[in-house]
Amino acid sequence: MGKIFKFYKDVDTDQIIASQYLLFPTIDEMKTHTFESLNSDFAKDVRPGDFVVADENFGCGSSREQAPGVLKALGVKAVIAKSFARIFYRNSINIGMPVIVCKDLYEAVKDGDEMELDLENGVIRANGKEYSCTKLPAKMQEILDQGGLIASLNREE
Amino acid sequence: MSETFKAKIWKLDDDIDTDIVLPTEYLALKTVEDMKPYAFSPLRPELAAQIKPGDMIVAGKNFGCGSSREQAPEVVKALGVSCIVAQSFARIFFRNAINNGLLLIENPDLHDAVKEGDEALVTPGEKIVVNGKEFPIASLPENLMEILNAGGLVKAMRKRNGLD
Amino acid sequence: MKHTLVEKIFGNKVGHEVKPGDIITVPVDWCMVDDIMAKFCIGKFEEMGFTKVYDPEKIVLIYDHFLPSTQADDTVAFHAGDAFAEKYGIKNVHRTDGICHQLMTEAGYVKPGDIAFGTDSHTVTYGCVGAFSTGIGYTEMAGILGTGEIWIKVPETIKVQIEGKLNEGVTSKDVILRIIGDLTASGATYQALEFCGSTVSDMSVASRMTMTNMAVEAGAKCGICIPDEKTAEYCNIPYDEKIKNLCPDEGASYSKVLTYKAEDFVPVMACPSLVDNIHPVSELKGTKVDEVFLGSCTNGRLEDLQAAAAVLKGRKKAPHVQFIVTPASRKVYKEALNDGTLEILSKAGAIITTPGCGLCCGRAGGVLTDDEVVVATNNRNFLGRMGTSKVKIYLASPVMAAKAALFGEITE
Amino acid sequence: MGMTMAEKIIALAAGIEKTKAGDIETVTLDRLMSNDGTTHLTIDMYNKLKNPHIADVEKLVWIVDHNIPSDSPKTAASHKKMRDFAAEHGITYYEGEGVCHQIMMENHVRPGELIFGADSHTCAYGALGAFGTGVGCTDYLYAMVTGTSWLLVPESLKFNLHGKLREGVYARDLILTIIGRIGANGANYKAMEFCGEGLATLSMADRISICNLCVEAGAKTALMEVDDVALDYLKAHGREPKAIVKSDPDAVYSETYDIDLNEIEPIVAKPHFVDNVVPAKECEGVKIDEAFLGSCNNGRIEDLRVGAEVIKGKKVAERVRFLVVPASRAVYEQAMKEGLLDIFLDAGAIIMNPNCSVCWGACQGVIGEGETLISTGTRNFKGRAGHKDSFVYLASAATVTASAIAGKITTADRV
Repeated sequence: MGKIFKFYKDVDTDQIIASQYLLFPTIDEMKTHTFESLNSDFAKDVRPGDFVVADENFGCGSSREQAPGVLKALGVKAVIAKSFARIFYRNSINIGMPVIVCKDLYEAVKDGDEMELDLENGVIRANGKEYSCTKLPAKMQEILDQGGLIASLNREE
Repeated sequence: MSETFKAKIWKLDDDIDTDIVLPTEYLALKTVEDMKPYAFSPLRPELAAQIKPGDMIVAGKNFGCGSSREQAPEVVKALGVSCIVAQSFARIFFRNAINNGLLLIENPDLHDAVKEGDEALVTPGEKIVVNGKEFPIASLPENLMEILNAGGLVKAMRKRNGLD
Repeated sequence: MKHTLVEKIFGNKVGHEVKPGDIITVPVDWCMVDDIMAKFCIGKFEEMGFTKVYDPEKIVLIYDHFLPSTQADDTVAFHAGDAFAEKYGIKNVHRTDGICHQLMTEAGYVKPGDIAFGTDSHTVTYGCVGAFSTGIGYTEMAGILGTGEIWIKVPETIKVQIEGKLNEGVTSKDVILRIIGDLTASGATYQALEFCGSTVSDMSVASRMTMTNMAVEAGAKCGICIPDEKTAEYCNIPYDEKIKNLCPDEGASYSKVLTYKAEDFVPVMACPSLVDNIHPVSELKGTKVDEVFLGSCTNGRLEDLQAAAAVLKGRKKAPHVQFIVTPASRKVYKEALNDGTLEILSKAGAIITTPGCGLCCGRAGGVLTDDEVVVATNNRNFLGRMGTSKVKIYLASPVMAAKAALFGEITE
Repeated sequence: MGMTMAEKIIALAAGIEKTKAGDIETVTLDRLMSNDGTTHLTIDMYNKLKNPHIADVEKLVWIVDHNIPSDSPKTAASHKKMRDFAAEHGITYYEGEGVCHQIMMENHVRPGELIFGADSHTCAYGALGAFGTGVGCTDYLYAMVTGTSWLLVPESLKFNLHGKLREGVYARDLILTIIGRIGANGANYKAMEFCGEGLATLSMADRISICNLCVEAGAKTALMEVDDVALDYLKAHGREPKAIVKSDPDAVYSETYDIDLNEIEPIVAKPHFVDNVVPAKECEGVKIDEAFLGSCNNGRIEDLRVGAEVIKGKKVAERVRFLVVPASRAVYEQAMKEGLLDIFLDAGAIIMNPNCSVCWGACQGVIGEGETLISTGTRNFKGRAGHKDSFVYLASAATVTASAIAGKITTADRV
């Protein structure tokens, strides 16, 4: 079980991690500024295994991989949204962080609720109910299964 | 200003410039309290946390050279430093310190005679005693004592404007 | 009694003879407040309980350290300054025109014989037109804004006499660096530096500015040149008896006299991390350089840009060296644009930034990191001034800076 | 069944005859652009690989354009890492020469190429009939090491342009109108293809501006048919096409839009979304603190000419900071030659070195709490230009310049 941090629609990459932190040397130095403009306590409050839940078009905007990067570094287990912007989606899979499309969860939960993710069966359990998720395309599932794109690179060699 | 006080010595060398006392990037921080942790950071990043209220700084010549940033003496005062004894001070720093009520003492010999961590007994306008040795010190010109006694220039001006 | 130039300026203002050591109260002709200190100065002014400024016409607000703004809080200073100007009727506000010390004479404020104070240590620059000027903290500035006066200890004067013609490739920057090296960083503390002799007379006002600007690096209260016809022309005033009288008396007494022959000066640099750590360029050649900075209130004027352009014309900077050019003011930018200097520098690969303090104040304009080496034309090479404390800063003339950009290493 | 431009370029890069939307193809990249926004992280990952190598160093272009000149030691460290790596491996490297996409258009992009850029606005390259798309640094690293990547072949949206933009209306007004119509994720995963006789009336600068902004509708890429205007540009910059591809008459589109250019009017995108567009006149009178003319979207010579024309002989409002930032060194020097910089200087504008500037919200022109910026940049997200409680309006070069003069949002016909 993990806690839900709920955000709205069209959350852009500038809100996830603002420009002024992107050139910091490492993701670990950036992560304390995650969601700074929307919820300045997020980085402090989030625990490994927690979830981010959002409406449509999560991660729109720039190609900054730092956006999924800081979420993963803070231990966010997965982002669940009605839909994702494509670069964010691709970047998340590439670094091995599950991004789950689920049409019904957003309206059914509130900030602070607890949920459980069953990736294998594509099911989310929250507040005593089950919600089914859209399956990942096979290619992406494969990347995720091997722990991200770079892991695959190291194995291939 | 003539009461004797005891102070632990932090020792610095010659030419401690204002970029060392407080680097430019921290000048825009909202309050002097916010700036405190960065005092002396280019030279000794750990020093600001080590200085305790009542401690004193003993330095070589030309302390406070460089820019006119008044945050420099302010941040030293905010750390609780009771006084700075140096072989000489840069002039803008000197004025700024007095204007903020921070006691500065010039003495040519103290720096070479003490080590960091020594304890000193300071009697302003008279002498400093360290390790049983006495170092005479001069008192400040009258107009500066007036400002110091008023508690800094702001208070002196408030008085002039009939506010206090 | 015979007087030095500074003693004369003070004497004229207070209406009686003064001598070194006297503590006098002087009326202030010009107050310069820059953006980085504006907020603090205004706060103190109000805390002091003043309800009006002594003379809005004599106060000049200049935004230069925070331009361009690099952090979200930077523009707070502009709004604080604007509100203050509006409340007290201050019309002289330069929001995007360049570096304060360039503007105070260039825009026609400070004239020969004036007394000026500023909230920045390089306020000493205005001695280039034969004025007394010096830097103070914001609390004292707040006091002046309210009262129009300040107490000052009349300084002793060190006379620096230079005679003859400088060698090709040697500039006033090399001269002042050498003088600071000889005096040391505290050698002129509390004193005035009076620059005179035929070499100084031959210099443009811009070259003199480089010298007076750096007087503070020897600890001086002020640096001053004797105003002449060039000064009058620069200040757009008649060269009359009043100006002619602004010269030291024959037989005035000095705490020290330094005498130089112009031909003895060679290109030098101030090496890390003290302004008085002066070495001839010949000893430093071959030092690899990561960045070159041409600009600042010390050396960001047209003649400085032209000197660099003369070195770089038709050539390209070394690859992987950053060459940053920051003109000192809008006027300088425009002049360099119109006479082709900027084109030469751009074609050589320079990054030409907006006029302002730029890299010299370490908040923008090419800040560096550990183990990087920069050759810079500004006035300070203190530890951490342009980045981390492991950045190595060499201060040099525009000519030497341009050569370093061209070859990627310090070159004679 | 025919193929769209996007499908054809992917097939070409995959070395196959045919492909269709929804297929996943393995492609060989023609070019790989990366800038200082993420390259330091790419290098860190590269150095941790078991067997690090670069498939084809000739294809790599690295550009420092975001925080230049550097504003902090951390930025400088990231730049140094990039500079040293580029020098060591012989990677084509630009530092302080301008915004990456402008540099790519001037020097590298060729019609028919498939290009990955570690920057979302890489879709700009469609103006030259190239498939450019933004990726993160992991994708970039994979492509750098293997020379290949995988791509989901996108569906295409077709935009038929008819007629001609009226005087005082610009390409930027057009693309903002389109984004407003289809929404911020209206083209998510899709390619936006522009064609029709109206396209011929648009200059290269217009076309780059349009393609560049398509990512703000979520698009994977933007594409325009290569015509004489594009070929002339290519020739003037000394390059030949890789391939000129055209969509087949029977290609399949998920949606077709007909756009009458004559009907477009000056547009402003209000805070905090690019699709939050209204006619500029509805924002008339909003007080501004800063105005920005520049970026990969609107920092070309044509845009500076528009701004200069509006401001010639006039002054920037007293308390407004008007930043003019040419998109590249070539643009800067051209503006110098044409006397445009002189006009801006006289008006009181701040001319900056070519770089991303406040469009990217760090390093230069950052705005403070409660401040308002009107910008020709790409985004108006909350906090994009500085403080989280600040406001960004997007508009054309003409509207931005007019607003700088008035000190409040207004259009060029009113100053």
